[in-house]
Amino acid sequence: MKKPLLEVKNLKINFKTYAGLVQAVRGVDFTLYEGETLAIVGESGSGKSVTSNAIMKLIPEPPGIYADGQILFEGKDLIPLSDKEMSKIRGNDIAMIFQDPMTALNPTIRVGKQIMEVILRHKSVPKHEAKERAIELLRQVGIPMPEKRFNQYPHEFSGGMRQRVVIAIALAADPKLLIADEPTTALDVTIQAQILELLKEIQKKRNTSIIFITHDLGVVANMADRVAVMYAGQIVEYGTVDDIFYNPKHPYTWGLLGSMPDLNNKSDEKLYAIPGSPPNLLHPPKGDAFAPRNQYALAIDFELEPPMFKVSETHYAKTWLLHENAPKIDIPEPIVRRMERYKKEAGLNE
Amino acid sequence: MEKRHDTYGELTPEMFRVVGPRLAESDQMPKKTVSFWKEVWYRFRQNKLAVSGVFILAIIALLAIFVPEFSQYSYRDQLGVYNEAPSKEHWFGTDDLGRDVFVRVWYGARISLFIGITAAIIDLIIGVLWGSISGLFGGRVDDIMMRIVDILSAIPYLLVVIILLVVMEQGLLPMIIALSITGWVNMARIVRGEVLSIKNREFVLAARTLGASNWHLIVRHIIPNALGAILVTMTLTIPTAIFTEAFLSFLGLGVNQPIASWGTMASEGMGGLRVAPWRLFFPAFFISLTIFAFNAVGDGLRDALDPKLRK
Amino acid sequence: MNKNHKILEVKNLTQYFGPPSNPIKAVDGISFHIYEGETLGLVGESGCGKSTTGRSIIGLYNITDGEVIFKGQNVHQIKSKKEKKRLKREMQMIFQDPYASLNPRMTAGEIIGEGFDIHGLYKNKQERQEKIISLLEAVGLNREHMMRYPHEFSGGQRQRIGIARALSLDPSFIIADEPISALDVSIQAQVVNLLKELQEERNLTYLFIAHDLSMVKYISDRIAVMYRGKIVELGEAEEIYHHPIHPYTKSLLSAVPLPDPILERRRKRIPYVHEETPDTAAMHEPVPGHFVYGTEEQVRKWVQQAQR
Amino acid sequence: MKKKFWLLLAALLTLTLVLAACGGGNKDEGKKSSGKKEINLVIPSEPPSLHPGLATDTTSSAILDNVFEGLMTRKDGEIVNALAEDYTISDDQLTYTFKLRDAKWSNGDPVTAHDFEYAWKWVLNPENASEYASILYPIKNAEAYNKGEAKADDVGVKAEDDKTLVVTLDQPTPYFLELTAFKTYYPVNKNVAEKNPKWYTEAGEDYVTNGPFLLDSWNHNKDITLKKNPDYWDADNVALEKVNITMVESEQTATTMFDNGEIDFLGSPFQTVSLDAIDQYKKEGILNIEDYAAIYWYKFNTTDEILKNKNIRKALALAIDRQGLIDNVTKGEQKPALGMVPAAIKGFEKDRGYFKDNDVEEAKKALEQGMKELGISKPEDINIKISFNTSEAHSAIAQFIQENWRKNLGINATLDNSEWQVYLDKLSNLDYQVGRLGWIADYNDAYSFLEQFDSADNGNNDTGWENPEYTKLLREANKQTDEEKRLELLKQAEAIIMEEFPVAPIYYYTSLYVAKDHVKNMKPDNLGNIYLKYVEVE
Amino acid sequence: MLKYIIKRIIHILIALFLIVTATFFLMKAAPGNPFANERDFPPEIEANLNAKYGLDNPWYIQYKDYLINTLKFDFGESMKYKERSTNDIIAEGFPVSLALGLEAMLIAVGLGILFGIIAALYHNRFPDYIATTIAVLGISVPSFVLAGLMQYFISLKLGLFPVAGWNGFKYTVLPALAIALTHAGYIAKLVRSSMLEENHSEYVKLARAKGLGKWTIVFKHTLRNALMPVITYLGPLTAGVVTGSFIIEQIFAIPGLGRHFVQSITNRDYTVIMGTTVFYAIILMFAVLIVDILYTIIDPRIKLKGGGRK
Repeated sequence: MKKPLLEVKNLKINFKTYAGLVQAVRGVDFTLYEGETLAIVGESGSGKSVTSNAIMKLIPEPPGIYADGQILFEGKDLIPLSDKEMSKIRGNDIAMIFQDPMTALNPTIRVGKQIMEVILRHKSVPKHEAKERAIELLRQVGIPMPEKRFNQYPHEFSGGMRQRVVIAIALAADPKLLIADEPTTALDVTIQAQILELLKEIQKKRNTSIIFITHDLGVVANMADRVAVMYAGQIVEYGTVDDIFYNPKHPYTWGLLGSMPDLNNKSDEKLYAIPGSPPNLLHPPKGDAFAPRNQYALAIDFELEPPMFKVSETHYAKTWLLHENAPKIDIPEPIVRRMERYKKEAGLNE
Repeated sequence: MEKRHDTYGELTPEMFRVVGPRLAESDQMPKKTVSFWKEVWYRFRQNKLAVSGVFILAIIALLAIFVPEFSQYSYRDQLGVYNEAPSKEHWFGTDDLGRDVFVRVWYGARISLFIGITAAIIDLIIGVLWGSISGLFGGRVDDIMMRIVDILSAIPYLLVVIILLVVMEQGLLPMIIALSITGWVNMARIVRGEVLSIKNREFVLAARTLGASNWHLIVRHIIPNALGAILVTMTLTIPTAIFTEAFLSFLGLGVNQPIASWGTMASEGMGGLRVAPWRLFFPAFFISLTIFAFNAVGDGLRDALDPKLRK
Repeated sequence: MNKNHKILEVKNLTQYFGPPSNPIKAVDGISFHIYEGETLGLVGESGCGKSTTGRSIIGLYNITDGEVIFKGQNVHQIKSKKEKKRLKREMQMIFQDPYASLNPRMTAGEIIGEGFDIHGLYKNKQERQEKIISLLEAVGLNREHMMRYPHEFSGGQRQRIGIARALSLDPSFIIADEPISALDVSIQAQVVNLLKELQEERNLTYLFIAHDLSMVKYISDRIAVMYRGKIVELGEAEEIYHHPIHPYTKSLLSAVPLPDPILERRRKRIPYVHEETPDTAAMHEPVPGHFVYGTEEQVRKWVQQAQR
Repeated sequence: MKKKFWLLLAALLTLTLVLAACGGGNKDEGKKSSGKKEINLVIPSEPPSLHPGLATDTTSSAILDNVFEGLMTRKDGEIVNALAEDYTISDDQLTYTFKLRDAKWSNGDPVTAHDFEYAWKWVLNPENASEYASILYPIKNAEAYNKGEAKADDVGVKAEDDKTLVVTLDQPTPYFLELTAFKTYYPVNKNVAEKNPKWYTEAGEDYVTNGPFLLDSWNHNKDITLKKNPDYWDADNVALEKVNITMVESEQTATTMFDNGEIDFLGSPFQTVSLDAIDQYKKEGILNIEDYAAIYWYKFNTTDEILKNKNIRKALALAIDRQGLIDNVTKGEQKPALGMVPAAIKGFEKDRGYFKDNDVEEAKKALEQGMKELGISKPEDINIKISFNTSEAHSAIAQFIQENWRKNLGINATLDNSEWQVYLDKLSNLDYQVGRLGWIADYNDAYSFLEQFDSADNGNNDTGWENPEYTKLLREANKQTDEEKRLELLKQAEAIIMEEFPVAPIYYYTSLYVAKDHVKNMKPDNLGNIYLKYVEVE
Repeated sequence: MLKYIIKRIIHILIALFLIVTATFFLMKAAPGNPFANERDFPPEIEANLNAKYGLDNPWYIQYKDYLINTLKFDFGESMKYKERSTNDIIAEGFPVSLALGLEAMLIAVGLGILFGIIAALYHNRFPDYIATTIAVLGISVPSFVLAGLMQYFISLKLGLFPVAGWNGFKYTVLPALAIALTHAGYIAKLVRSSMLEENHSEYVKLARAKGLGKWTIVFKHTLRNALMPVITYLGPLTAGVVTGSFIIEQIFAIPGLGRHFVQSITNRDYTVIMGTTVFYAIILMFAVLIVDILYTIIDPRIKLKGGGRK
């Protein structure tokens, strides 16, 4: 068994707003092991970004409140750390890649300097060496002519190139954990594919652990070792990538899988869509938060919050459907059909 | 990670029947409609400085309305007690002509606030029209209109004002004209900036695709959305006007005596600083207080309106 | 779909921005047509000119060159105000960002009813209200939503309001400019389903602009692939997907991530190296109904590669 | 990184402290001068011109009177010989012959009669457009030359030789000697002025003077320093070594500077004691008050619908509580003006008894009468606009009088405050009803106050009023060589004005000043001039 | 860039032409003339004066002369101050106003930025309230009141600085402060709000994610970007301040240019009005131009194109 690098235990984060307390993260548990990629998927507002920012302690207080839980990084809880102590960990042990490379870089500072900044902050090296390292990093993330690019401003880079710069910044101090918060959402598909390849390559080389936040199941399938599906501030299903894609147990996961057309969907068949809207976390619903949108909602769903049911050693899901008393409900047909089609396609290619 | 079922108490099989989604519940919204302005008001209330600004302004306005009406003296009565210190009889003392400073301060408040508010309203009207037309039409129209604005702001303001006040007979009207003649430029610039950012927002494009006329766009889309910025600018225009009035009074171009404005009172009081400091103190204090209050309110509004600070 | 009746014809549409001496060629002379009742998907990466195409067709920009013929009328040459207004009622648009496309100071009812004010329809209050409610219900909302402000809705609900607004004047042709790209996956499906339903009910024609190839493939009858201001490939959706000819289309298809780990692990991305197309390039039809842009030589080469 | 911030903060703090330290301790720099026969003064503005022939204003005079000297000068208000060692007057009082004493220009040249001739003719030369040329008009053909109707040679001023200057007048002018002490009559060094026509624009080699002081430096808009002129003929009697004059426009600032010891004297022409400072200095017991041959009056526009009526004018003139005004508003122990000529003028020291101050009863009677004549039934129907130029003092006086008229007569008066130039325009175009003006004598003679009303066309009249008898009396007085008779004629003329009230005299000015204890013998004379020649410092 | 500057200069010239025209006619419309005085002088002398200064020409000749003179930057002699050329008056007054103005700007910018940063960093906490209150106080006290109070308390009562005059550094402190405080208040407010805005931007989040400290982020990242609106404010402000503040120069008896703006008007000193107005307009417009150029230095995203600021 690999060593756990990060353990998040019962994390609860609230935001104070004028309308009341928003419970953005409502008790999240997960463990990340060295060298693996954990994907967190969910809709916007499901709490996935808040969770990742919480690990970096980047949530502004106020209005944010760390209401409960622990974030153990190499066994040490990060929550009680002061901003000063935390700043030694940020960028050094844990680094982050942001969603929008267009705004994440300071527009008025040369990219080289923005990379050097991290090296100088966390590694005691002289300036010229930091510069060499920064250029080397630019080369590693696949930026041509890094010496020239070093002295350019962010606006002189294309979106994909900027995201490479952001990745270079994240890698600059050789972090153990990389949090990628929807790093490709703002990019075109072809660029996205390049960035994903780059990240995988880096991980292979450096054995970095990655938390990958996304709402795109296609990206998850590409990147993840394990997957956590979040809904309404909670993890509702958790397992290896094969568990989630080939044996999904939570009706929300079904919905997510089903609502994505693939290139083989016939246009005359309707997509399997999740009806309704996500809940308002100002007043989280009683019981299972997903129940009001769940085609297979049970009576108990509206009364009691389900526990995490264990499906296998690696696979857990938070739905009453896994209770022994629950009726047996199969994975919806369109999803099953597609899984089969994929399997066939994969087999054909073999 | 695995929890024991019995913590949930009795789970009957009945509870495990499929009942299906409750979509109405999922699409349900909070009971009351939250309009934009309600939210703004909420955030505004959080800002103590801004709220106290509102209070101060309200009190000043009330005193300005009522004191001159119900006081036993009028602003012009010369009572024969010259440069008398504040006393029970004369709360703010008397001035060099033996007039009650208390009454004059509140009478002056009327004049100063009137000047400030009127100038601000004129600025508002011209500025909003100019800015929205310039911004919305763009191109050559915008170029010409903005050049005019540039030139207006490059002509020394004082020159225009002095010449205007010199040519016209002194009084409230020329004062207000003098304040508005270049005052609207700022408003026009701000409104134009807002329009430029609003006019390419998708909801304006949507209205265009519905066939909306420019006038419709200005009235229904642009002004309502620029209202925040306009309001903020206005709360800052009023004190600027009051301030400028004081400045012009100092140059001797203020309103006609014996009518009092805070500006004329303060600039006259300057001379009496050593013999009768109350003549300077009270009008100057209320100028400052009012400007302070307007600024606090304006800043409060700005913060309350700022979408970036919203959550 | 009525293959005999072209509802919209675009000929050599050109849209340049910036100074004439050094223009930004957003749309560089494209031609296509849309049949009545069909959905034409327009895909391409950001900045390729697909949104500009949509906005130029509906008349938000004054076009630099070319013709847009809608129901036999040249859109940009209509002078009379009345005709223009009539045209506006026939052609509508759904916008990308459900947050930016609704005026935050207006209620849902006001937003949907705005077209009525502009065109002087439903002067009777009662009638007007009923029409708004029927539109709300058509997009899966209800009468209670009428008095609500945009920020109270979720993203999906907002996009429904945007759709209701587009429907308010009973158009026959709708340009959907990336209507789902700002929405969550589960909501995307809802909206796409809704659009399809509405198309059937009302016999609508769509120009569906998107960068998400899988969704376009799903909703469109035909697909046009845009690249740097030009349409490089155009054909039946299935044809484009299964037998792409232009290397750019191939590259695009290869980059679409699929929700399947096994496939993903095996996926090979085909990089696209930009190839200059000389002035002699034109639309070719190597397979009937399947158009490719390039020189004769290029097209021949690509067809050969595709067949291999 | 925090360090940087604190560094910045510290830097700012130090800056503030350094600033404070620099300022501290040196406060009484001004006082130091007391040991060195030096005096610090302020004037309200840059002198518009330091050419004696071009200067028109008191600020320029304040400098010119101390760096130049004419044929005669003043001491304690009396005319005394200066450059003229001696003079003779012909019996018909038309020819003055001046003998010049040995005196030197500051460049060593002797001061000659030619310099006088040159200077006076320069003033009269129309090309030089001297605004004060008219003060030379008593000289024969001066007016004609100035108006381009005669040649320079025709002008009645001639240097017989280096030491003799003969002046021929048009008509007997009893105050001619007074005039020769006036700045426009000062000599100018002919050689220098002809070589450098712009000699008077800067201090320096070419600014050649003959007075008790030299113009040592002149920083425009900032300050002027005068140094004692060692070559001055009467240098032995000049006590001051150096005079520092700063230009300070604000009265309040000047007051504060005086209080702070930065200046040694405050009072016209070296800035004025502001209205509000009067109380303070009175309290401190250091305020000095001197007579001043100047008057503050309200002019009536006699072409106006209402004010054409002399009874109304009379009512208005009588219904002013002058003493109350002086006690409460102007506060400078001015004297209520009950005539046209200030008491500081020779022969007019006593009240001529034309009317009583604040005579409400008479005023009411006159009003009654006037209203009848005009067909007005109620005093409230009379609306009168008091015009004045922007100034706190004028405004306060106007407001006081406005109240007087309202209370005493029931007349509504409104105030019309205009900018100075606009105001002058209104006055000369008779576009006003009641307007304030002050009149300061250039020379100590009643004629200076009475002359302007000799005809409605006189540029200084501004009232539209004229009276043939008045004009005749003035003409006669001018021809009269007997001093007593002449005064009698002038008083008769004054009586006519005080019958018809084209003006309402308000008060005779006083000169107010404060001086530091170590400054002796510094006070304005009855024309408001201060000759630093006589000032001593202990 | 060069093309852009040329284009802007052409704009400035057009604006100058319009300003000269407007000023000329406004000036002529005002009643009074430079020679009017309490004491009237004979019409012949006035005619001589008018002839001497060319005021006897018809208005279009005068207008033409002014235009030509403006082109030659020769505004002629003052009509009030004999034989003093307008150029001399400007040349003597401007350095004084400039020195005072720069000192004031230094104080204003220093204090303003300091208070702005404090307020933004402690947003909605005690230091923010204090800093904001001080800033608004600075804005809300009229400068003539402030100047008078400073003279009274600091100079007279405490004896720290001289009351008025212009004879070295210590004379500059009070007037510079009197000018600076208002602007410091405005700058503090501007810095505060733009800092707050920048603090919400993604790049600040990234900077924090890099592990940079609070103050490093302020000095290396946000401040620089937050200063953009300050620079916009500073452009016209600098023009206004370095050309002198009438009130401050009058109260502190400073031989600067500021008084001439007002005095020349009250004196109807036509040549000086024209000279100072043109001078002011040029300084102002070039200040704005310089601000626009400065932008490109601070913010590399902005490229100057021929179109002017949008």
